[in-house]
Amino acid sequence: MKPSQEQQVWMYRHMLVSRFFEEAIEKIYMEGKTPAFNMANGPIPGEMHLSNGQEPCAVGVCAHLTAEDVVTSTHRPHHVAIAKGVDLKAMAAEIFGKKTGLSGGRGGHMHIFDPKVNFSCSGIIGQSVGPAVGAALSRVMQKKSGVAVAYLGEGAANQGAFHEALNMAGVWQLPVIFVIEDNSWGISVSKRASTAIERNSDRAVSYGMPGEFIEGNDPVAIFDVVGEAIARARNGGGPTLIEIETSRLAGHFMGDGEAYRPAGEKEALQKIDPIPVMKQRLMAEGILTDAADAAFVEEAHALVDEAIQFARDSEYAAPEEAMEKVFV
Amino acid sequence: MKPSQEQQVWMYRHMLVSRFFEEAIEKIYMEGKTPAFNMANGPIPGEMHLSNGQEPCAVGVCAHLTAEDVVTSTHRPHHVAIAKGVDLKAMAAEIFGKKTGLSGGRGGHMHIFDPKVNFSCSGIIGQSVGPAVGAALSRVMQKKSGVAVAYLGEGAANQGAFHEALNMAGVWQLPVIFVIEDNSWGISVSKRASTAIERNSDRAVSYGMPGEFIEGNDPVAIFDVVGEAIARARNGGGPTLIEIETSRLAGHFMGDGEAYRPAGEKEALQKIDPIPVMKQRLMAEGILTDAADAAFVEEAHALVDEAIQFARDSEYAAPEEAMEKVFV
Amino acid sequence: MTQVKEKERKLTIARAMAEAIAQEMRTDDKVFVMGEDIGELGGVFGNTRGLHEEFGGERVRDTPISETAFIGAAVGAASDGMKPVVELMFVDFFGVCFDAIYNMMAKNTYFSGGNVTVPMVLMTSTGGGYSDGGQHSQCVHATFAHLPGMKVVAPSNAYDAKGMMIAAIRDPNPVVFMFHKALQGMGWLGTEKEAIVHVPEAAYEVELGKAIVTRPGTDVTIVGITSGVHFGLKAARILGEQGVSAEVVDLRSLAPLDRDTVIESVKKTGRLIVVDEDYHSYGMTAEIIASVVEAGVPLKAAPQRVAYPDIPIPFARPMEQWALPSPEKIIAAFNKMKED
Amino acid sequence: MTQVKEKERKLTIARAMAEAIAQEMRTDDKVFVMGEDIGELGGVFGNTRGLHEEFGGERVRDTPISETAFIGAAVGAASDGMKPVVELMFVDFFGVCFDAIYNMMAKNTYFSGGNVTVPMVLMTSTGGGYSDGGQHSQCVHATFAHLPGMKVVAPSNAYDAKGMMIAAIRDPNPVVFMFHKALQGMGWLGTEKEAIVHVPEAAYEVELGKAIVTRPGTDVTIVGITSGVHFGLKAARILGEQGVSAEVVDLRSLAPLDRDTVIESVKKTGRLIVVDEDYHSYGMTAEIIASVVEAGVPLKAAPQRVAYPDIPIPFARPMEQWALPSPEKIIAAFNKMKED
Ligand SMILES: Cc1ncc(C[n+]2csc(CCOP(=O)(O)OP(=O)(O)O)c2C)c(N)n1
Ligand SMILES: Cc1ncc(C[n+]2csc(CCOP(=O)(O)OP(=O)(O)O)c2C)c(N)n1
Ligand SMILES: [Mg+2]
Ligand SMILES: [Mg+2]
Repeated sequence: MKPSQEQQVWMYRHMLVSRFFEEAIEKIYMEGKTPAFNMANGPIPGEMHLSNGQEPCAVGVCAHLTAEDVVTSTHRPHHVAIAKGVDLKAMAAEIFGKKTGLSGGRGGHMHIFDPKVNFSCSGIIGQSVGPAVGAALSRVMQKKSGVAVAYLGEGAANQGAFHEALNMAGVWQLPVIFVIEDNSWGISVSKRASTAIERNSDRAVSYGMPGEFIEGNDPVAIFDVVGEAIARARNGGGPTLIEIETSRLAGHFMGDGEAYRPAGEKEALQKIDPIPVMKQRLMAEGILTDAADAAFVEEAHALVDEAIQFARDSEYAAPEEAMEKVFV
Repeated sequence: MKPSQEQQVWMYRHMLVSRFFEEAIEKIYMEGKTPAFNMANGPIPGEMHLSNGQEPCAVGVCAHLTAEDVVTSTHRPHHVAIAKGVDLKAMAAEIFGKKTGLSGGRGGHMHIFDPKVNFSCSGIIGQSVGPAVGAALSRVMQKKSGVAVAYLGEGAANQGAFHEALNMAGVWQLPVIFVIEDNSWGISVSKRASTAIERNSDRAVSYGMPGEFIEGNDPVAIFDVVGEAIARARNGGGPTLIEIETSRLAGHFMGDGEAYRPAGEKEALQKIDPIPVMKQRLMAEGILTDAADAAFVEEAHALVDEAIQFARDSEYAAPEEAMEKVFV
Repeated sequence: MTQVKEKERKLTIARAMAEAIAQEMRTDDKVFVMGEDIGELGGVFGNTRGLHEEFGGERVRDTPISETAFIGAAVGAASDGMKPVVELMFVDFFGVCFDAIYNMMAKNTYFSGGNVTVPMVLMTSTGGGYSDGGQHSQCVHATFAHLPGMKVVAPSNAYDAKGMMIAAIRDPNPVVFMFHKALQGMGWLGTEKEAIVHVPEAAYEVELGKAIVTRPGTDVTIVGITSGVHFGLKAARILGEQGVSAEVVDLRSLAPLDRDTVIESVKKTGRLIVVDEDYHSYGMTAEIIASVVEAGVPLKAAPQRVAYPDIPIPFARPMEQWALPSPEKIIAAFNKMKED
Repeated sequence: MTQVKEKERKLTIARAMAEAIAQEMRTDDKVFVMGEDIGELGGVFGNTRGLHEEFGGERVRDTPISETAFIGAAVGAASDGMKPVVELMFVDFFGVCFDAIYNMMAKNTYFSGGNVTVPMVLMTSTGGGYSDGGQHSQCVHATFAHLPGMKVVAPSNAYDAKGMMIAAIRDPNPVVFMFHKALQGMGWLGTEKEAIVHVPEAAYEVELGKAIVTRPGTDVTIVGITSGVHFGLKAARILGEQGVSAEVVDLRSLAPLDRDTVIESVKKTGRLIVVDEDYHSYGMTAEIIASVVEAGVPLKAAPQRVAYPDIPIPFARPMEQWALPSPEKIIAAFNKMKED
């Protein structure tokens, strides 16, 4: 399934927004944290897991989805949230912990919930999969349209939740796609050191579903393979497991010294940064011009700037509002 | 790897002991529970999971093991414990809850621990696998000999613990064998209704280890396949996943009405009860004579009777001994 | 229990639960049931009996032995418009799936600022006394009630069981519904006859988070939940014969906890005994005592707890029975107060 | 802390833990370490730093993200002659692996009548205050301490951390060793300076199950653990300036719980405030209060608790900081007592 030119441009634009968003967050995150880095300080405290490099996984999948489809994500959710259409201003405000944030600041960066576009996540490794299976079941039972997509890291594929959820999806033949973002690291532990086989997509055999491995961190290839899977799911053809080779251009979280990375790995990855790669390809294929690119870059920056400004300008909830929303 | 005549006889004799033991337990279990069946009553209260029909899984594997090898088992542990050489008297006394039992009556039938032969179990589905992997690791680290064997039911292969432990065993290439007893039922839910594929042994692919399915509930076939796996493990060749087709001749636990079983299933299974089948085979092959069989039967009954008598005759621990052995 | 006694219609808790679920399933097609052996078998403890027959395998679904998956799935389905009623067969198994319960089911509403709701019921069996050993006999009331974001309820009789199950299904928040095996009315588990009471046929709600004075009295307050209530009632009758007027409070809900009802009672009686089949330390008994004393209620004697000792539950009948709470232990606790 | 002050050698808790483990690994080749990122990285919280370098990947093993597997494996290894020290990175993750912890690690000794031992240490980080959100900031002290069969300890300073880690490794029973992130001495998590204290170089044990009076006083007893101790000490100093003599008790162990030390203190002071960063209800604070009042200790005022409210931990700094215990809240609790 090949993306149209329009779809390719959509993917490129969302990759830009995602990357600029992360770059903005990265910068602001460090405010108040120098010279001594203390996670508790600054306008954005706590852990921060950036998605730089993984944008293809977000756009290549979400290009096939509408707001009514369900996406569950992980501790590293920004790129996926953006591609899924989560309100950027409300998400930025959430990351800042502001009252205008998606949850009024109760959740934070690892807990992005936007029911308008059916997006949610969990900071616990492996816990994106069960809820996606449940949402898929709910769609079938309610005879509502829509598929569910669960994102997880390659490290999460060694968590028991993965196995249980995939088996259940296989038994019940639910419209759910499992998307593994294989950035080859789980914090400091490599895929090779933690996973008994090379490709998690081969594990699909255990669940009676097709498994696909997508090389190259390429949005177009992802669009293609995932498109088949989603079409199959929409037509009652059941679940699919997809593993996408991608790259983590940043540390696991901000503050990560990354001493565990083999020398040169990061530089090598930077050289195949998917955004310039895609740009060049779009240029070469005549889909993108310098002028259009400049406009998209500007547009993306404007969106991000607006969201960040909104977040900055917003107020915190009153402290005692912490007591609200435990129950509804 | 073919069993010697001696080994075949060993297997047959232990199947007899196991079956007679269960038959004795079955009878005693009902004492005090009629006319109104109340699990709390009688000399053996609580849940009771009999292993009738699954003896081949026990003997075909344990024929390869010595006391120093480690075996972990499940809520349905008697047959495996017997084949592994757990002290029959102390086990019977444990099942009765007596002071002379393996734990003085603290554990009961789902918690059979005999460190003399490195046998243990857990009543939680899937929790036999992690400890076996750890014991295998311990053997490697201590440069002690011995392999570990984890038993589990086919239903347990859908529990997250299974996935995690097999992956870790695969990554670390540990001397551990995973033996799935596929009796096709998890309480009232069939394998087909709960498992996305036909054979759990195919899941070995996910863990970079060999997977074998053994049909026919046949001790000799089991001996053969498992023997290769154990030899490989002993020689540093890593783990294996084995699934054994077997049959649950009794209910899930005593008191189970079994209305969920398809009509005729039980009768059909009874017809291929592995004990008479093996007896006939041994006879046909001239390994067993009527006289020898009668002697084995008598011997097995004697062992069981002695164990049961020992259990009956033993005292309960003083109630307040409940407070002891929480810590050592 | 202010039930009007039309025609006596005594039900077990098991049947009351099944009836409640069935009635909600009839009026709300979003309600469905998931769990192990809850389909054709009708639940190991009978509380889904008849549902599979009436509603079929689509709405009454047996699952693989994959608690993390199906409870996680219930969270996802609940937030997508459904109202799952899921069963964790024994509460003792919570350790294989607690993240889905306490970090997702219980917290997603908060994490979403109330924009995402998780209207689901997790029903689970508790308790021992029938020699099922240390992994099949626990209550772990406090383990659930300690953690925020979920309601935790546990009825002691069929009337409350039906009303609280209906309230739980209708509640937009996640509710953990604990039922004690010895009260369930399954003959094979023994039967506490006093748990089998009149249950009106029509659907009704019993408000979650409200304790009830099950037996009024003036000399001592006995607070319990599930089996503890029945131990308390038996003790109260014996004390009554000795001229002591004991008030028995059935908490019914662990969270939200109705401290007011307990405090009112102790204000009247001046004496407090708390009974719980869950482990002694860091449990419900401590929470009740602390709640009463921090409220400054004047006491005539030091409060007492009758709880399960801090030991794994032993299998052997003499040891297990010795360790369980009992009317005798409650009376001994009362006598100890007299010495103070 | 009866440490002889030779030469001041101040260590963080992180370094004290790593030193303790290294010393035991040098003298006992059965000791090994397993967990996520505890190898080359030295542990996300620094408490295994240097071990991989010194002992190599065989004895200091990074695991897959499979807590059930590696904790279950630790149980199996411990019962096969090894002494595993395993790390659950954040205590908040206990929900994915608690069965291996509470139903196996904690109970196998009992189930075997003491014939099988499980000499392992499960170390795990607790606590918040640095805006890590509701799945990375919890303490859940009571969740662990409520369940029988495991020791649960939590030091508040580096001296205790080293001595208790050594005692834990040598203990033939399973020990859960909780370390609070804000006390860990990792700059990037903020640092409670008073947790960084003199630590003797030679190996020593601090007995598990013993509380300690960290600051003597006569007017009020403040009981805490980990961060609660430091909140208590700060409050005590402020109260001291106001002429109030506060005694601070550091529980150090949640199980076994040293009720005697607390009771002795309250007998002297007649007033009790319990501080805990864990959730309010069914928590440590209630257990301490109940233990004191059921012992019949005469009180001059109703005891008070300063605990985390029964809400998931909010991310935003103003909400989180508002919800945390603090010296100010302790002082307010004391002032409330004066009104009584
Ligand atoms: C159950 C659980 N265990 C451990 C962690 C700590 N942790 C957070 S991210 C992470 C690595 C995850 O690796 P992967 O799934 O590959 O995702 P990535 O970070 O590479 O995006 C770990 C171990 C957690 N959050 N939850
Ligand atoms: C985690 C967990 N879930 C559920 C149960 C209840 N249970 C006990 S036995 C059983 C069926 C197990 O099926 P299988 O693994 O095939 O073993 P079998 O009983 O057939 O020997 C179930 C669901 C349990 N003990 N532990
Ligand atoms: Mg990764
Ligand atoms: Mg089975």
